[in-house]
Amino acid sequence: MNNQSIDIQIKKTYLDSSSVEQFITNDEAGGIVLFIGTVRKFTQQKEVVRLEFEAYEPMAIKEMTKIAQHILDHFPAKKVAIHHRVGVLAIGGIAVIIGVSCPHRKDAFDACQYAIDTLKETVPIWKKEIFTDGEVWVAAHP
Amino acid sequence: MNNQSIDIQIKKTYLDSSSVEQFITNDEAGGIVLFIGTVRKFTQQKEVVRLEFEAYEPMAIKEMTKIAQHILDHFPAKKVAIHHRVGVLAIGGIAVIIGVSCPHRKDAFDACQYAIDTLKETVPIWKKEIFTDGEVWVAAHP
Amino acid sequence: MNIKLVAFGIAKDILQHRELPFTVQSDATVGDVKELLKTTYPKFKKLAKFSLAVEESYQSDDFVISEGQEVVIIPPVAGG
Amino acid sequence: MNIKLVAFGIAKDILQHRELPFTVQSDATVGDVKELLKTTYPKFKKLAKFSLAVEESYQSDDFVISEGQEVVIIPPVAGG
Repeated sequence: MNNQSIDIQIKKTYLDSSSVEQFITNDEAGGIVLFIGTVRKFTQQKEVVRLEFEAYEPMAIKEMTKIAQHILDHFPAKKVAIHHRVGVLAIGGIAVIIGVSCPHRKDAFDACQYAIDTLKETVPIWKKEIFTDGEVWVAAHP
Repeated sequence: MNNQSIDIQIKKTYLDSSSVEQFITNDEAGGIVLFIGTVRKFTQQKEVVRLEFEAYEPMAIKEMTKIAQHILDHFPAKKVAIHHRVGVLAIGGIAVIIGVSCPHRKDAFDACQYAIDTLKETVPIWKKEIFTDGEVWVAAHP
Repeated sequence: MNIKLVAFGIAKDILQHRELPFTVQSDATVGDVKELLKTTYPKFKKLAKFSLAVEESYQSDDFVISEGQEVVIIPPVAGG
Repeated sequence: MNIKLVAFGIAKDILQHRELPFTVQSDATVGDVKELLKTTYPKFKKLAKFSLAVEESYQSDDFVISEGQEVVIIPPVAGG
């Protein structure tokens, strides 16, 4: 989904923070905050070999667009970009990039944190962690 | 100043967020937060033509290093980079890039915000705003 | 009536299919289908939670499903 | 004794020099120099605040300055 102020993407290939930065840069925004979520080597002491992300794409795009629209409506934000990766990721791979530009920095921090917190609650994307000795769908069980 | 975990730079040429991102990316860090401060077109309704940044460089490097070291000591951070531009900047130009990587995202947001808030209070760098009808050293007067 | 289940993440592992025809009572609600899923596939009871989506939106338990509709099972999400 | 003032930002505009020799009493403290600067250049009184740095660090008002030392005037900073 794309309009002048929102850039939402689900990609099967590498995410690129410079394209996010380029989209959200704006003459009226002095503060840009980017969140980049990467695959960590360890989860609760267990060594991760790789991750697999699966998305219910049309609904994920819709929910990510809702988050971006909420930010434009409730924060003094100029532009919002949310890019999410799907498929197999190795350690260090980028799973998500969120960028928000605002006239002032505090708003950009708050809005970007709102976006990633909400994404993790509402966007239909699932993550399977593959360890050396098994695999698990993250957060599936209490 | 450079060690394995801290990258501090004052540059007379363009700042580049990809070099910051590359430095702070780390297998043990799942959350990276970048703050990018750019030159806004308007300050309090007045149109900015350009900015000039001046630094007392050796002390600025020292104070930025203190900020980075404080983050490594007080947050569960893996790496910190702070790059600051000096010289003449046009609208949209990047004045500062701060990047922090942490195992978890909340810490990365908090540490990055601490860094930019503290930089604006302690680091001996000065900013002159040049308007169409005059110029002013930012924050000099009450 | 028949509906079409679509399953992602661990729900796909439980159903062992991405898509599956499923028979429910006429005028079944989202709540009814969730109960029937738990009875038919007890592993759904062990999830932290799960939701159903119709027409690409989360639907509450009282949403009435139509004949032939696509009902997507959304186990706990974990993006980012 | 003589010290060397170094001035940045608006302090350089006030002194009209980046560096300037300055005569102060022996054993002058940072506090003494700040007062003398305000007397000699009244524009310093109008600043939101200003600090002095010696050896690349902020120094408090009771810091004693040595003959020939470089004293850097730090008007309100505005990086970022």
